[in-house]
Amino acid sequence: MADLVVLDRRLIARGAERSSMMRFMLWLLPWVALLALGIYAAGLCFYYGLNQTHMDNRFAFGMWIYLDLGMIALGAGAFFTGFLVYLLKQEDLKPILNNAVVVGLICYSGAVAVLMVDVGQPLRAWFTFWHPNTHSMLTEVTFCITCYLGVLVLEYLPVLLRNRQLRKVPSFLIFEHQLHKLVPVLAGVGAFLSFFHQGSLGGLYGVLRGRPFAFRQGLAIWPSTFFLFILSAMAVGPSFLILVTATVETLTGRRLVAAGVFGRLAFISGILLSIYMAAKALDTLVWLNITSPAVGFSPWDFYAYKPFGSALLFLEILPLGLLPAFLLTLPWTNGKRGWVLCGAALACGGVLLNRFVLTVQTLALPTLPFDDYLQYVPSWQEVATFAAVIAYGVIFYSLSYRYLPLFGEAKGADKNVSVG
Amino acid sequence: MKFSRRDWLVGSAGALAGLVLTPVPWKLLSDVSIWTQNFPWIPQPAHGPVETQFSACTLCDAGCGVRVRMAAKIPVGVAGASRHPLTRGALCPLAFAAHQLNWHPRRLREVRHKGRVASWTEAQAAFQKACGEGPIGIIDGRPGRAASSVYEAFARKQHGSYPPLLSAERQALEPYAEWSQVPVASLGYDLENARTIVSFGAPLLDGWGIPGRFTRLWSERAAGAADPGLRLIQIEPSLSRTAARAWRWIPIREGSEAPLAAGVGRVLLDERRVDSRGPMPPFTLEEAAAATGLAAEAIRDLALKMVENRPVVVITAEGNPAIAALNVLLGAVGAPGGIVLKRDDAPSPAPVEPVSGPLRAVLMDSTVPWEFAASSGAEVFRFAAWDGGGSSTGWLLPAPGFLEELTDVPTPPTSARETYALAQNLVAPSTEVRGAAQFLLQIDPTLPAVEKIIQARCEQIFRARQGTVYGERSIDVAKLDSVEHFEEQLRKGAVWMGDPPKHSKFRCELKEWPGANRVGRAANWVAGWDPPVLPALATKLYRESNLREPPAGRQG
Amino acid sequence: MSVRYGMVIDLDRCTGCGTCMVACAAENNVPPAPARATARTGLTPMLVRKVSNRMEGAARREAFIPIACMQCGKDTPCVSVCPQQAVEVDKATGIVVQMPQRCLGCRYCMTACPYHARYFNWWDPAWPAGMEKSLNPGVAVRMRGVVEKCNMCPARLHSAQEKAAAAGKREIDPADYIPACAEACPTGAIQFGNLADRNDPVYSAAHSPDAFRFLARLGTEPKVYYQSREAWVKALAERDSEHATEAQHG
Amino acid sequence: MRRNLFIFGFGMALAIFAGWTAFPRALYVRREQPLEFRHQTHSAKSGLAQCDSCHVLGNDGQFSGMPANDVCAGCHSEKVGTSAAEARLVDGYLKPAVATPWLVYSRQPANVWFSHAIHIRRAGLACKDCHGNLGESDQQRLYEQNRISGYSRDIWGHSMSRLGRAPGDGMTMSDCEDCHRRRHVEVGCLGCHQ
Repeated sequence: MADLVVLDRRLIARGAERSSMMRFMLWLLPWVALLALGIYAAGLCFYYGLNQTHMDNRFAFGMWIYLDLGMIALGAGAFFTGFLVYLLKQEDLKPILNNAVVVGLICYSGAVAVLMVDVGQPLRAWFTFWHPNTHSMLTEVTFCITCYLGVLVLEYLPVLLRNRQLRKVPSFLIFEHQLHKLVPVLAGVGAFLSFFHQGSLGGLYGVLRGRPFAFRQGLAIWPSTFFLFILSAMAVGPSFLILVTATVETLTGRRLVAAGVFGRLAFISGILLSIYMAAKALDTLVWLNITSPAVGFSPWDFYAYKPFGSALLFLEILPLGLLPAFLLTLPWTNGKRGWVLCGAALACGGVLLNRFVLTVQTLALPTLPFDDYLQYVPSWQEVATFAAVIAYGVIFYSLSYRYLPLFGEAKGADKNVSVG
Repeated sequence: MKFSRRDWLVGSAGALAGLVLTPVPWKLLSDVSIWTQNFPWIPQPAHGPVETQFSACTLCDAGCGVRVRMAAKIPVGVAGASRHPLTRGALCPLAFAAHQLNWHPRRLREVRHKGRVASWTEAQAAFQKACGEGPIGIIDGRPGRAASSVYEAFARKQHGSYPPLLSAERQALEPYAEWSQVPVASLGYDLENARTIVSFGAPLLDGWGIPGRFTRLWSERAAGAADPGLRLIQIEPSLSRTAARAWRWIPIREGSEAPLAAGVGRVLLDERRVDSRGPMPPFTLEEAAAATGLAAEAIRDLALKMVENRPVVVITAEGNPAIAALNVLLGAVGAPGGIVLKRDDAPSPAPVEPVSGPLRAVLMDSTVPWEFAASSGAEVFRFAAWDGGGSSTGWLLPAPGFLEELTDVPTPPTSARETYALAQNLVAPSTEVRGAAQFLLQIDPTLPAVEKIIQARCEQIFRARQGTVYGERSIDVAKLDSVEHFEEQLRKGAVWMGDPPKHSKFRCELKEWPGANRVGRAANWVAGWDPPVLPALATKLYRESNLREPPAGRQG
Repeated sequence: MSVRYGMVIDLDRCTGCGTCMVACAAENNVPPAPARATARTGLTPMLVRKVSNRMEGAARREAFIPIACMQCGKDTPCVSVCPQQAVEVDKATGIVVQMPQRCLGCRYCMTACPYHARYFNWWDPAWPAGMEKSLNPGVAVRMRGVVEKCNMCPARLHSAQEKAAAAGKREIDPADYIPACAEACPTGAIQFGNLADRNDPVYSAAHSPDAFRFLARLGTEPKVYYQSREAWVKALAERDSEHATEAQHG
Repeated sequence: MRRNLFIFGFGMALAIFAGWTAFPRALYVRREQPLEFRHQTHSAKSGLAQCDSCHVLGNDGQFSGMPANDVCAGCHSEKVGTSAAEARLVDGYLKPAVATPWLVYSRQPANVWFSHAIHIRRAGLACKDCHGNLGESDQQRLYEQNRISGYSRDIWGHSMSRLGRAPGDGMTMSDCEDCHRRRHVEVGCLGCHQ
C-alpha cells in the first residue's frame, strides 16, 4: 500500500494538486464495481448469445445502437475542436483540446466495444474489411470509426507521454515531439473521417426505404439525415465538452479553463445548433409533405401511437433545439455560466432525443398495415453492459486527469481539493 | 557476449517483422475464418444416397398417402403423395414433420411397469398370468386392420372382450347406422357429389376426416368464389378457421346446435320444402330463435339456403341424433351427395359378445387415444410409441413409431368408397419395440400372423376383381394378372380404391324427433391426430407464431 | 432467357392451417423453438399471419396471410445495407440470397426489411438427441447469431439443376423445382413460377385484376404477389388506404 | 548500432525459418486411413481402369463419392489375399455392413454445394482436372487434418505459399473462383453454397 502511494505521487505531475490516494480509490471503487458487473453481463451475451437481451426479430436494434449513436454524437467535440484549433486556427480553444481528445477517445472506444457485443458473430466482424459492400452505410461507419479511433489514439499519445515518469525516457520525448508536429495533420484527417462517419451514422437510417418513418430523400448519394447528423454532432460536441469540463471543475473545485473559453464554445455550439434546427425543420417539412406520402404512408399516422406523439417532434425542435440555440448565442445569456450550462445540457438532450427517435421509434412503428406497434424494454444485461461503458469512461477520464496534464499544468487554484 | 533486455526487445521486434514474411499470420487468419463459418458443434446432416419411397401415414385413421424422402436409409422429409385418390397430395401440417417423431424426447424406449423400467419377458409373464386368471379386454383404436383381427381372434379364444372404440367421425355416423340397420363401418359421406355442405361445428377445413380430401374439394369448387359450386355453411359459436373460409358463417350460442336443427326442421316441414312426412321437431321457430340467439328470419333463411342448392348434407363434429335427424329430413341419407354406403354389405362375423363380469386385464393397442382410460380394477397393458405422460399405472410397452412396422390401412371412416393400403416398415427401430399383435402372437403362436391376414385381404380384394390401384399409374384390379402383383403394388405405396357399390339405396326413417345427446370427443387440436405428442417443429405453429392455440392434451 | 422466380398467393384459398410453415422448416433444417422462444424471437422463414377486419360478432372477417421474403427486385432494401455482402440478388434467378456463413449478425438488414421477413438465430441450433439424423442433407444448418430468411429452397433448385445436367440439359424442368411451401399447400393457394415467362401460370395470375403486392408503393418491386376478391383484404395492401387506416384507429 | 541491426536480423531470420518449416508441421495432424488402399492396384491389376467403375455418377445427378460397401463387396465378398487390411475390410466393414469411415481428402465444408454432374456432364471436366492423378497413385496418400478448420490439407494445397500447384492440389473457394473466371462461368453465392 505504502509504495503504491509513493508510485501514485511519482506519477502525478509536479506542482499539480491532486486528492489523496485513498480518496481517489474510494471515488473509483463504485465505478470499478459497475465495470465488473457490465463485463459479466457482456460475458453472458458472448457465452449464451443475444437471447440474453430483449431484442427480437422486429426490434433488431435496441438500446445499444441508440446509445452508440448518442455517444458518438457527443464525442464529436474531439474532432471538431481539433478542426477549429488547427485548421481554423482558433488558438484560444487550445486549452480545451487535450480534454476533448480524451472525451472523444472514451466515447468512440466505448461505442466500438458495445458494438462488438451487439453483433451475433463478433469473430466474423472483420469480414467487413475483407468483403466490404461499398454501398452500405454501415461499411462507411465501420471503416471511418475504426480509422478515427486509431487517429484518436495517436492524438492521445502525446498527452500520455507528457506524464511525469514517461517524460524521463528520452526516446519517448523525441517521439512525442515528432507526434506533436503531426498533430495538425491528424486533426485534419480526424476531421475528415469524422465528417464521414457522423454522416453515415445518419445515413444508416435515412437510407431505409423500407422504414418510411426514417427514410429521407437524398442529396447526391446521401440522404438528408447524413448532413443533419454532421451538423448536429458539430453543434453538440462543444456543448458536451462544456458540460464535462464544468462537471470536472465542480468535482475538483478548480477553474480549469479560462473564463472566455466556455463562451466561445457556447457561441459556436449555438450558431451551429440554429443552423441545424433550420435545416432539420426544412427536412421535416419535406418529409411530411413529399417523402412519406409518396410511399403510401400518411406521416401523421406515425404519431398516432402513444407515448410517441407528435409532441416528441416539437419537443425536439423547440425546447431542446431553438431554446438552447438562443441561450448559447444571445450575448446576455452567453456570458452567464449558469445559462450556458443549461443551454449546453438542453442541446445535448435534444440530440440524444433525436437519436432515440431515429433508432427506437423507427423500429417500434409498424410498416405493414396489419402490423402492431411494438414495445421493447432492454434486459438487465443490456443495461449493465452499457453502464460498464460509462464506468469505463469515468475511470479512464479520472486516471487521465490525475496523471496527465489535461488542462496544461493546473497552477495555483484553491486548495480544497476533492476527488479526481 | 551477454544479452541485455534491450537486445531481447530488438530481437523480438525482428522476429515479429519476420513472421509477416511467413505463412503464419495469413494461414492462421484463413483457417480461423473457415472455422468461424463452420463451427464443429453445429449439427451436420447425415450424407448418403437419396431415394424416394411411397407409403401411408399411420398417425391417424385417415391414412393419407405420403412420399418419404430418404437419405442413407433415414427419412429426411415427408410430403403428400399426389397419386392418392382421396388426399391427392394434401396432408395436415403435422405430417410434414412426422419423420422426426421417432426421435421425440418422449419416445417410449423401454418397457415400464408402474413407472419403473422393466423387460419384455416380465411383461409377457405378467400378461400370461393375467390370461390364466380371468377375462382379458382388448381395446383397439382403429378397428378393421390386420392387427385388429389378431385381437379379435385372441379375444374369442380367451373369452375376453373386444369392444369397438369409435373415432369422433365414426360416432357422428352412429345415428344413421342405428336408424337404417346398416353397420356404421359401411357408411360414409359422399362429399364429392354434394353441392351444399352444412357443418355444425365440424372442423372441415382443419383436419376433419381425411384432411386432404375436403380441402382439395373445397379449393377446387368453392375457394374464393362469390357463388361457389360447393356451398359450405359453417354453424359455430366462434370464428374458426373453417368458419373464416366458409361461404356463410352462422354464429350461434354455445351448445344451441340442436335447437337450431329443430328450428330449421320446423321451417322445412311447415313450408313443405321437403317431401317427407318426418316427425315434427319439439321446438317452434321462435323457441329455436330464442335458444340460438339468431333472428327467426335468419333461421328461415338458413333453412331455405339448405334446400336451394342440392344435394345437401349436414355434418356434425360429434355424434348428435338431434342434428343427424336433419339429414333424414333432407333425404340426404342413402342418396348421392349425402350419406352413402361405401360397399355392398359383406356379412361381418358376429361381434365378440361382451364379458359380463369385471375384466382381469386390459390390453391397449398403440392407436388408442392417450386420454382413453380403461375400466378400473383391470391391470393395464398399454402399447404406445410415445409417452403422453401422467400414466404410472400398469404396463407401458414401447410400440413401433412412424413407419417402423408393416401395417395395413383400411378405409377411413368418412370415405365414401372402400380403400386399402399398406404402410411399409421403412425405418429400422432404434430400440426394441413390439406391436400389440406381435406381442400376442408370441404368447399364442396359433393366432393368424399379420402378414398372412394382409395377404388374405389382398387375395379377397383381388378375387372380387373390382376397384382400381393408384400407384405410379392407376390400374384397374381387373387388369392385374396376379394377386402377388397386386400386393407388390400396395407394398410399393399404391392405394386400392373400390368402385361405388351396385345398389347404394337404403331406407332410413325416424319414429319421432330424437333428443339431443352428444357422444364422442370433440375435435382435437388438429382433429384426428392420434399420437400423444406433436412433432418438434409444431412449435412453429403455436409458439413461434400466433397462428394456433397451444396443444390441448398434446405434448409438444 | 432470364428467369425471375416469384409467387402468387391466393389469400381466399389460405385456410391458415400452417402446413407451409412446417414444410418450410423441415425442408430448410430450421430448428424447433427452444423453451424461451416466443412469436417475436422465432425462426419462421415462412410465417402465416392472422388478420381481421377488426370488427366483432357476426360482422367479423378473418384472413390468413403467408409471409415469406418478398424477393424485392428493385433497390432491394436488405442488399444495399449489408456491410459485408452476405446478401445478393442472384443474377440468374432473381432470388434474394442470404448467406448466413458470411453474415456477422449486425441485423441491419432486419431493420431495413419492411416485411419483417428476416429472422435472427437468437439461440444455438439444437434438436432433441438423435433427431439431427433426420435433417435434410442438402441444407447447411445455420449457427447462432446470424440472420436467415427464405432463399426459395435452394436445395431443391440444386437437385433440379443436377438432374438437368445429368440428362445433358441446360434448363431445369420446372416441375423439378417447387419450394416446399408451394408444394405442401393443401389448397394450392401458393403458386410458384417464373414471372419473366409469359406462358407461366404465375405470370397471368400476377397480372390479374385481383392481384396486388404489399407496400408496393415503396417501389421495391417484390416478386411475391397476393390476390383476393375481398375488398377489406385488398385494402391491407397499402398503409394509407382509407380502410386500413380506419381499421387502425377504429 | 550495428549490433542492434545484427540482432534484429537474427530474430527475423529465425522467425522466417520457423514459420516456413515448423509451423506447417504444427498446424496439421496426421491421421491414418481405416484401410490401406491403393488406386493403382485396383486400376491396373483388377482392370477397374475407369474412375466411374467405383465412383458412380447416377442418372439423377447423384454422385456416389466414396463407393458404398456393396460396390467393394462386388469383388471382396470373401477375402482376396491375406493382408491385414483385407481382413479388416471384409470382417470389420463388409460383413457387419458398417460403412468404411474413409477420411476424404476433398471433403468440403457443410455450406458448400458441389455437383459432379454439372462439372462432368455439362462442363466436360475430367476427374484429374480437380483430383489430379489420384487415380494412378500406388501409395496411399497421407491424410493431414488442419487442427483449426478440421479439413484436409488438400483443400489449402500442399505448398504453404500456394505457388506452383498441380491440379488437385488446392480446393479453396478462390481455386473454384479462378477456374470459373478462366472459363467465364459466372455464378452467384447460390451456385456453390447451400
